[in-house]
Amino acid sequence: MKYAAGIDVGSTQTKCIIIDENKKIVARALTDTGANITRAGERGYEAVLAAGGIAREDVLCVVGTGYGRFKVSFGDLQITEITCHAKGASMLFPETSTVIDMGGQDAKGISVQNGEVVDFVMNDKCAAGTGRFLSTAAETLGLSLDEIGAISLQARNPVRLSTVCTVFVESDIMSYVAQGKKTEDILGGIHSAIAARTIALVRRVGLKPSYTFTGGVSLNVGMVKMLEEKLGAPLNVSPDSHYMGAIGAAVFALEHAMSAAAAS
Amino acid sequence: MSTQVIAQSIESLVEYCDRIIEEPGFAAAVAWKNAAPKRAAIGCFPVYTPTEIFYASGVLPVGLAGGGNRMEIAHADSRFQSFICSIVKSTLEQGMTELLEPLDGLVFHSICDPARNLASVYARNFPGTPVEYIHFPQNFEAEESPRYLRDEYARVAKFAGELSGREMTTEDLRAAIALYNRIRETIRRLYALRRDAPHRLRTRELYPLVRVGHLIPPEEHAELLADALHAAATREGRERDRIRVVLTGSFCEQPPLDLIAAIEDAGCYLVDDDFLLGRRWFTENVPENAEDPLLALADGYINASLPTPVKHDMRVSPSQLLVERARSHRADAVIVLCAKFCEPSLFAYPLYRKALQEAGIPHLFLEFEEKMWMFDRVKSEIETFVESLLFD
Amino acid sequence: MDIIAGVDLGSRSTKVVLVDREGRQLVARATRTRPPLIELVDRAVDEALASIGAGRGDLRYIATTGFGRSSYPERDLQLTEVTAAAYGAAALFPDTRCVLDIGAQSSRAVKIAPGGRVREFKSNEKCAAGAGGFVERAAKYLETELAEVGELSMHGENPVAISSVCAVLAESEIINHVSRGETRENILRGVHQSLAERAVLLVKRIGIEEAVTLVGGMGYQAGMIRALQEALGVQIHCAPQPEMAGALGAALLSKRRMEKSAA
Amino acid sequence: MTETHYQGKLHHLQKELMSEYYAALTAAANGSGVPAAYLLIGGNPVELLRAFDILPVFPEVNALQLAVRKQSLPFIQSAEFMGYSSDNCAYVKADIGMYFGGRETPFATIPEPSLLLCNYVGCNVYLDWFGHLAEFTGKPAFQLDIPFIRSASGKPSKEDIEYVLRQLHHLIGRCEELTGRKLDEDRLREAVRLSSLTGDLWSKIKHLTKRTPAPYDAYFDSVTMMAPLYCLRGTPQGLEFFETAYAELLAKAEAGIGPLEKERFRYVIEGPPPWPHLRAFRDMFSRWDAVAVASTYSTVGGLWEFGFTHDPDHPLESIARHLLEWNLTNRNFLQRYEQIERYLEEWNANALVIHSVKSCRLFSAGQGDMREYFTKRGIPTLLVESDLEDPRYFSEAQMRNRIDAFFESIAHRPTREGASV
Repeated sequence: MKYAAGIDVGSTQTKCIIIDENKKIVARALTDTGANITRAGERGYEAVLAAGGIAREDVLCVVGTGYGRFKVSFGDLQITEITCHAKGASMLFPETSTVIDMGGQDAKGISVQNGEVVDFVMNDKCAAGTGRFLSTAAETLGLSLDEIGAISLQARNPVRLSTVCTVFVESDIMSYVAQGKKTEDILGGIHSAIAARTIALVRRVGLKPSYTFTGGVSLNVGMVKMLEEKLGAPLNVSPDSHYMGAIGAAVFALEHAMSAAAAS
Repeated sequence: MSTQVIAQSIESLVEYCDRIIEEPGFAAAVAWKNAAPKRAAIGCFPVYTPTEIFYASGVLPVGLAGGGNRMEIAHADSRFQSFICSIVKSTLEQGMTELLEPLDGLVFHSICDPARNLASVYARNFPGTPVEYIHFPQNFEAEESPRYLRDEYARVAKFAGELSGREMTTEDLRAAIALYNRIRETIRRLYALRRDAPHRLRTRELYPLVRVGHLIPPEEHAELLADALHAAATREGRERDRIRVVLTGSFCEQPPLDLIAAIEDAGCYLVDDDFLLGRRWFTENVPENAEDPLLALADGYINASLPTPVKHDMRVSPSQLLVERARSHRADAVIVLCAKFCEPSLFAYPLYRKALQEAGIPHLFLEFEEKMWMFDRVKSEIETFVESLLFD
Repeated sequence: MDIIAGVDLGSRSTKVVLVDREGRQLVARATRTRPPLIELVDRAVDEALASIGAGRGDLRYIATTGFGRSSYPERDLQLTEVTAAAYGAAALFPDTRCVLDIGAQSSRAVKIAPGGRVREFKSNEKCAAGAGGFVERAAKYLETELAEVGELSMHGENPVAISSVCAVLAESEIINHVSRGETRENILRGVHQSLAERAVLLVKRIGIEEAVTLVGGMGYQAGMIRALQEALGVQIHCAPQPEMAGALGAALLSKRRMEKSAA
Repeated sequence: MTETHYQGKLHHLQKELMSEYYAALTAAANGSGVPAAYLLIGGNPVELLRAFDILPVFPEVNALQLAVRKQSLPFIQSAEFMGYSSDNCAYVKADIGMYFGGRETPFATIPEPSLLLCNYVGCNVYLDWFGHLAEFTGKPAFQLDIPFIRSASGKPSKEDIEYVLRQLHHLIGRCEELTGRKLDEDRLREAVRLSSLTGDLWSKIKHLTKRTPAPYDAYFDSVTMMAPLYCLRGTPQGLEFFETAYAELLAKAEAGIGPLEKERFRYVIEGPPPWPHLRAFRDMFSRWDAVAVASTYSTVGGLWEFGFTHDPDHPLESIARHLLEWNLTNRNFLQRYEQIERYLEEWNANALVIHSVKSCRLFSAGQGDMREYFTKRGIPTLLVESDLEDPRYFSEAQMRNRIDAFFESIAHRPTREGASV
């Protein structure tokens, strides 16, 4: 069996995926990017090879993506994560027309047709309203990132935030705490504010179902629910959603290997 | 709808105004339109808009003052970037959420670059809504400027007449000028009352009384203001130990009502402001029996109107006028309250700053957005400022 | 004993300073801010009193400052953190003419009169915020203890440039530097320099006057003080417990109010 | 990587002529006695100044020169210390900071203005700019009010033209007072004649990029020609420059030589360049073999390629028309859509890039709508944000990511050449 690999070197985590010739995911690895991004790609690659018990020579092609894509020096190609997210989402959910991606510092909307990017938008220079916002909120409330989504679902009277600035959300939260607001209502307000901002962003490429939700925040059940409510449509979410860039990169790797083989 | 509110307390008048201001559907304009044939309503940014011309043409001028802090911008920020002021976006958002349906047309003018581009963007997105644009002369020294503006007004009158189906006569315009003169006169008296006895009329009260004039017919506004003047003049109370402040910078985008209250609650009497110049920009009455009332209006803009950062009259120094205003109002301090991203207003500040420092008048610079919801930060700045003037 | 308390309810930590009728500081303590705030203040004040062998009966006056200043109903006086820190800095270093307060979320430069009255102040703009939190995050990326940051920064030979004013985006610049293999020392010195540059912009807006006193938790970091000295070109005062200036100022201003009302 | 920065004869001549121009500014600053008028680029009436031998000074050109040389930030900051907001136009701040910092730049000492001629042409911020210079310095100012184009036809009304003409007569009076001599109508006609020839050549140069490959980059190389277009228009030197430039670029076009080794993408670009990061920005396109075949920015000072030409027989009328109608900034936002559409079609481009700058709201406010408009029409459109003067608003990694993704999406399938470094 021959394989192809995708390596997504993000600012905090490196995600690696190996697929086989039938585009079936056979191994995944999630590692911290850590202080040495040059090594992060290599480290992640080693981890995913080990996870799948796959030999390096059986991998036909490696594609790097993410902010650190240029550091995947052993890779055959580098492709932006925007193109890769579209590709990955279309492989897992072929009916995908719109990809909503929420990562640590970026939020993106990608309009997709047959796995290719038709149009895309990203948040502007300001990192307001991204995943980092949620982790700051969690920290301020003394909770872990994993639990806030579920708690937000309990909100009965969600508060209104005055800012989606990650730095200042802390003081908004503390003001509400000082007013005695319930934790779930504060979290409800936070999720609602970010969902609204994300949808306003994605609207620029057109809100066209079916939607696929990718990136780290897609693991947050509260955000999934909030987006679905505001969009009035279900979201495709896979447990692998946050590997989507790596999956897309792996698919590109496979296609590249096959077209190279066909050419020779 | 006006009879029930006559001769009431300031509190009930203000409550009435608050309700109209917070109601997003322009109900008063709709009612006015439906009450007689050949009537229309038009939306405009209040600053310097020649409301008389519209009203004389059977068109109710409705002030566009943004979406306030209850509106969520969901569509408009796909058109205008994050560094564009709120009011441009919320006005477009109102259009995109069909809140401007009751208006038969829109008029924009040359106050700033985003407002000008908004005219184009609006026209493109709503091809069914007639949009007009007024160029206000920026050369105040050329003798042809009033004549030029007069022709511009004539063009706008024609546009308004097409909306209502009624062509404006000279008599119509004279009557409208007289009516708006009455309104402005009463507002001037209310402002004087607040200057002389700020405990009788809070700015949080005066503000909605004036602002509601952008939403209701002028006859009704004139009555309401007269009632308010009577009620305020006879009000009880004593002046408190507070600092007297002149507020400047918020002539276009409007601060939330709660922000005005927050400034007062932090220990200030606002004794003058530049809110909503639209109804009181003339420094004196426009001649009511002028042979050419259009020219009289145009001449008023060129030669007898208050300065703002969107009017570039090289004959006067706005910063010196601010200093004089602070002195004539016996103000302890000036608060420069600028709308975030409002370039004209932000550009005025360095000039103000220099002039105020030279005059020895303390000042505080603040920014706001109409969509602001929590005021802790701003309040804290104002409290510090008040503390710095009170403690030694 | 007659005791006056100044309580600074900050978004991260709550500080209590107790002074006697002569204005001498008896104790200064900090605790993490956690809701509910009323209980938090009660407990913090009680613990401070207990630490010097006093009790509630000795407390004559209590002033609050910080974001939560109005949430404690038992207060006699409330002050903004700017006013409080100004009086605190003036008490610590009487020649202070300019106070720099670099906090977790916002920073301020304050020009003061002798004695502590605020003459002019300028807070950072929204998009240049988050100094304290920023350093914490930087430490995390560098897998470094916060306590070591100040010292490590002193050893940076070639500080990196960090240009983004937004704390969140500046983090990605740090990540970039990390990925290029920059040393922790150089990065941390770069962090301090970028914060100092922002502080200079604030100070210059009100016009710099000597002497400058740094208050707030950043004062614990030697590298921060050096960066400020270099950027401003003046000597920076900093108290051993720099984050207590606000609570101290609140207590001292309370003392004055009491004397005034007694007189 | 291909060589992206072609340096031809025209670049050398530009340097030489601009040095002479800056030397004249320095001489004026040092008391040469030549009066200097500050004016703005948009559809400027420089021909009128030529007739009086008044030296034109363009604060915008000075500001952008500072940015290109990475000298703008300290000046921007010193303006911010005066109270200017971080949200104010950075051209203004850099200029005000430089003015009150001693008017010394690496390229010239800028003379004090003998006249502040505010021909603001659509940009309200410029009214503030010149107003502030007037208030801070007490120097004489002249407000030349140019009514904005607001008719459906995109034409000025007869009242507009009449109004501007009358003001031009007042301006002549002011120049006569300033120089102590009467307007020499022959000299005015001569300046307008030179402008007309220069404009024609510039128009021809613009049309050369209709060819494949385009012989030069209509954004990054056009800016080399823009400074002479403003600072030297209406002079024999200005004409000479454009004769040289046209001959050189025509020869390249005939020989089938472009600025890149190969031309893979032809795009239209809207918005001013990020001056402090011009080279980095250019490289982001070059690595995709993408060439700008037209740019709206190169029409801020005048829109010659659609048929405008100065008329020596009606000098003032043609100056008035130039100010009102034939420059980008005084036209309304939807006219810009039409302009871009013409470029896309007639210049045979397949993509639109919008560089949205925070400083200039005249350019930027509403570009999201522009993006929406062209995307809906099936034109691949990318909007990126930074600034034209303030180096703090440029994030290289973010910018590059967006540009890479954009060309990847146009290329459909990334190829090895396309995606590698």
